[in-house]
Amino acid sequence: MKTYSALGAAIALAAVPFLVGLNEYYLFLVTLILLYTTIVVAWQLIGGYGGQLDLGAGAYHGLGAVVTGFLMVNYGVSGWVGLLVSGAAAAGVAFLIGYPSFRLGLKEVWYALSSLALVLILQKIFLLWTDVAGPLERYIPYAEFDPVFMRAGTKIFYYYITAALLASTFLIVSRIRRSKTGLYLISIRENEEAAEMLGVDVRRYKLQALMIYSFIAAVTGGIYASMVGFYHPTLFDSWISIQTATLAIVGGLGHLLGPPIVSIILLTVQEYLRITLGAVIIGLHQVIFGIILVVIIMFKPDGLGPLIDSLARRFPASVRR
Amino acid sequence: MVVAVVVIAAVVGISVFTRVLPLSQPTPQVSEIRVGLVEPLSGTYAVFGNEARMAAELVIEEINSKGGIASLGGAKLKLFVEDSKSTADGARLAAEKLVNVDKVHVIIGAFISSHTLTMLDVTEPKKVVVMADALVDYLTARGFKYIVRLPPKASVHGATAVDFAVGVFQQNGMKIQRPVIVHFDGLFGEVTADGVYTRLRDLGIRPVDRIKYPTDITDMAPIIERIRQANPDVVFVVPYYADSVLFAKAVASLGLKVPLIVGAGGTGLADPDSIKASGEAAEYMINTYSYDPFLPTNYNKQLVQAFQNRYGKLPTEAAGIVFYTLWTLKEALEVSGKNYPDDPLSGDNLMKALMSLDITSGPAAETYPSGHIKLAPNGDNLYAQAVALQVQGGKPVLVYPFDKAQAKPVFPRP
Amino acid sequence: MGADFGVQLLQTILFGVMLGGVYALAAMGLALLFGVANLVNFAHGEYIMLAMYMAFVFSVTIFQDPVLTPLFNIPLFFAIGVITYLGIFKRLIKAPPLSQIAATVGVLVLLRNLALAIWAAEPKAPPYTVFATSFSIGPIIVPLDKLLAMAVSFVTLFLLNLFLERTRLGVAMRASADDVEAVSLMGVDTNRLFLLTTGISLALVGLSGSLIMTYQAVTPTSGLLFGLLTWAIVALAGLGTVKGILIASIIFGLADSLASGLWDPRGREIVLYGLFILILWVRPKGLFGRR
Amino acid sequence: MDALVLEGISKNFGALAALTNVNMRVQVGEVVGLIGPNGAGKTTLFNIVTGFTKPDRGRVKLFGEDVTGLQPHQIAARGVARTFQIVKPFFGMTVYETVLVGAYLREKDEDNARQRAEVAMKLTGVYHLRNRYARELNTPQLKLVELARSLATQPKLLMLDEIVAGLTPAEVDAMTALVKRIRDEMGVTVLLVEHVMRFVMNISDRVVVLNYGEVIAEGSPSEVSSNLKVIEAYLGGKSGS
Repeated sequence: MKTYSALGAAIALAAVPFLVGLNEYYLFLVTLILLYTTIVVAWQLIGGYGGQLDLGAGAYHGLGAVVTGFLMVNYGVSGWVGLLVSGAAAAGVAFLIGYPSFRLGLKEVWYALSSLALVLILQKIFLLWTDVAGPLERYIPYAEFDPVFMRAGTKIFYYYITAALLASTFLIVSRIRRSKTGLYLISIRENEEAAEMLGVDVRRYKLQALMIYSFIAAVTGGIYASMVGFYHPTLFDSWISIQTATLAIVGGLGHLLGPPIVSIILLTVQEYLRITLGAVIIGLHQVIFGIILVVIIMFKPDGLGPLIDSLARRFPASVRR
Repeated sequence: MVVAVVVIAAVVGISVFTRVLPLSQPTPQVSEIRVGLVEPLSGTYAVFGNEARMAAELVIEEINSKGGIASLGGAKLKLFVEDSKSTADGARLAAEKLVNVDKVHVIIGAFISSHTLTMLDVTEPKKVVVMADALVDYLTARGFKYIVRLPPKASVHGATAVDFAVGVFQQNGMKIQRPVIVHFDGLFGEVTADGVYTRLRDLGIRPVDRIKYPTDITDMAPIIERIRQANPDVVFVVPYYADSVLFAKAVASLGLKVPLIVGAGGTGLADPDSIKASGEAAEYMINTYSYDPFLPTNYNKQLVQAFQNRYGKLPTEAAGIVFYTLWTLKEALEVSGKNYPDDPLSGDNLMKALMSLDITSGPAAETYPSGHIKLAPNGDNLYAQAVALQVQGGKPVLVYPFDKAQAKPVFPRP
Repeated sequence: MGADFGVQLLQTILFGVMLGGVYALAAMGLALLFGVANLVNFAHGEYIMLAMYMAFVFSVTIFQDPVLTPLFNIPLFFAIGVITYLGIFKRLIKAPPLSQIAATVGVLVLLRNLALAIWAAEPKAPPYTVFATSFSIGPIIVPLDKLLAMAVSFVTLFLLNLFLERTRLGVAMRASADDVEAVSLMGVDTNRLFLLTTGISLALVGLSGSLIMTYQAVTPTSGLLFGLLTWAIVALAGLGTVKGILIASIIFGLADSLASGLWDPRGREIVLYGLFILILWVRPKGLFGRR
Repeated sequence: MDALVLEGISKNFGALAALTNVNMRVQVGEVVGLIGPNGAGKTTLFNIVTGFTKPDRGRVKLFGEDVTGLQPHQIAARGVARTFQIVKPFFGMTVYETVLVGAYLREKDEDNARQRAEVAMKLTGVYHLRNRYARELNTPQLKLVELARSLATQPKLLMLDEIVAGLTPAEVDAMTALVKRIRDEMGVTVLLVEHVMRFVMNISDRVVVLNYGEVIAEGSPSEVSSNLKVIEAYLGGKSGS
């Protein structure tokens, strides 16, 4: 059963480019949607399971873009290497900020705020650090199709990289969810003191979750930089932080299927609204998007995860009958 | 595991598929020319983008109402506007849409130089001609094939600001001793300020300070304080819009006394929007522009009048560039229709047509400061010229070039 | 050179104190809501941004001067506070912190996008006015608009302090900050108390928005920046007293001004938010009491 | 051998002295009851032993090892498990998952951990609830689940903080039997804080009385209940509240 739904999801992912007629623009949009969805799925580790409302996604995403871009531009290093290096760099930053935070028991709103502050601090650091980034956009050399360097003129290249990243992120997260680590993280979310009394090293597991998530967020940033062909400190974008957290919450904290499904649907709706309404009244699509979010959060505080889970459970059953 | 296999299979399959299939496009029957316009309609630079959009709509209406492109059987121009959201990736996304969905033949944009560069990544491979309304020098110096730029480039603006200041000082029997350069830290700010610096250096003058500030600055007081510490006799400033308003207001409210303040780059200080937003603080502010709304030609007077009637404001930088860019496009289309009737709208033919132009009369020439448009091989206008406007009595007036000036510049600032 | 630097330093310190004076008002609104109703309003900065935009709107349509906009902004934002409380906050009061953050992040998204739709993300600043002038004391320049803003802020905080210490309602508010249950046992209608607290909190925001606009421009991202800044001040001050908020605000105002003036205007966020994170690490309870 | 030794423990909260120079010993295999009026410092003492609170002065020794200042999970790793006065359930987890968290402390392998969890659930009688979410359970059930997850960690010292508060007399009797089984069959040392005298006196080998942060009496249940000071403290505590 499970194999079939995985196969179905894989075929659907593989088929999308043909559904949009291989149109570069639509491919660009769906790639973006999958890229942001990947961050949402990874965020589950720290937010959904670990219960830390992290708003640092923009920092790690930006770090991925800047480090990968820097290596590609300045040293001609392949983007693939760049993704790994930037992921490691992001995990390192996550450690530096997470270790003292968790050790000193930063929680709830204070943790959320400190992670958001990280986005802005890093943005300004790289704005001042002109050897690496600075205020001027840096352009990654153009290549018609260079898979080794990880740069291509066609978006389909980036689409499949992103789809593979999303699929593997989903698998990693679902595997962690079923493992001891996942169980420990959820127990931390549910009650930190009780978890600790059962021998759960709360700091260590929070830190692990944060580092894995930041690694993946950085990879999305690296792919993004290569796809748009430049990097700049504005890619440390606090909006990505907020978008990630809201989509994950609306999708249902700690639910496996809810967040990616909700994220894909809502981001698609947002892009659709942007294309159709964006030119009529600028920004209207974002208001509608905002209203959708608030309404869901107000009336379904647990998000749509439970709903989606029960649908997912019902669906195969009805087929069997 | 399964997912990975399928995805990898798909990657291989599709990359082969796209490689093998020739993406042939049938030659279109020319009934319309699709013109894309990428501008910052929202966000930090929205003031410019919206002015450019107004100008584009006005001029395209006029071209169409006068019979469209004669050599293409009266084909009409159709405008496709996209918002860059004032970000580099937004401009890129906009270009993707125009090129891949709307299939435009030419793009005008993206006002902000760095945004224009990200657009070229999309347009160059698809051979879509970009007519840039962005000023940074190296847009046309990086070997891109399908770009032209009519307005004077950033370094020309910088040099013009210096020439003007030197002239004003000379008229009053003085010499510049202690100039200060102030600019935002983006691409355009850097390059324009470099233009100022280079021209000053050529004249043997050393600036006493060069102050950078972030594009999203919200409080100018610290900058003004640093200027005051430098005790300058002239301040060269390169702002965009919002920061120019903050700058003007901070100069007034903190009582900064400098004999001359000259903006370079036409994106603030002395245009109608800045004047409206800064109020009295805008008085005596000077800036260089790529367009002279007071150019005393018949067509220009008529166009400025039409613009003012419809939108209630004077067209300056953003609108002016679009004026002559669109009229130049029209001339090029006429040539292309005549010379390459088989495929008049292909990027290559359109570029050839643009390169063959030498315009000294007609609407394009009548709206261009020097009255002369002829492109160099890199796509820049050989006869590029910038002008300077000063706010006097709440209205911009032309003060440079001195021979065409409507009024003498007010100097020193009271 | 030394004398010049001395002047510059004095000038920068003066700017910093003035900034801090204005920040205090914005932070007080947050501290009040967080302290009394124990409500985490993650969208606090977005309300400040909205207040700044409204101050802009009022100053270009009705008044010519942002200095007069509090006349409209204070009642308007009190009303917005009441509406927000009844519509959203009321059901959040007893919710766990994570739900409060989630819901108010939703509000943040909505308000920010609303501002985007209405003002197209353009930076807006009110016109230059009579108050935007300055006088000098020796080599030091004193900007009148900022001085006025600081004075209004101080007077307001003084009155608020009186209200909290001398009136029955104010005492109930302070008591609620310590122990909600005790207050409801005292026979105070906590629902009404929280409604009023939200109203006052946002009225303070309305006023602070007007004052900030006397010297600043507003963009939709201003919300985020002021949001973090006010939270940082509350983190430093703890939820103790009006005095604590005032001192913490001035410390942040000084940090802001010194960073921009003596280092690099682009570095101010690094200093401010770096300081914030350090405070969270080093002083988890704030300088002046509990958090 | 001593399971737990407290040497001169003191803890102040601001001006309030929660514990003053507390000395105490729990021998392996003992059941020790800790009693005293509200505010006597019993829960603070528990928090100090389990590492949630750092003492101002004094040492905590577990099975001969000085563990003062260690973190709770390190204390847990050294064989201490604890239930809480106000239950701290994992609302979003099933009973099975909850107990499994505890089991993972000593069983790295998933299958072994599952077995261990099932044993703990069967012993405490919550096995039939294993697929229910904690938020669906009532307080007595939650207390049993808390006990189950503690036992799943295979503790050497079990600390129970008012485990029978709010239970019916029948449930108290059942709990008494359960704790005795835990001690006898699993050889677990038990330290419990309790107000329900019937429970304490029935089950404890030894009773320690705390009042205002000081140990005021110590001895067998019968010795202590006849000790006048205890009665005073209780009477004083009761009339005061």
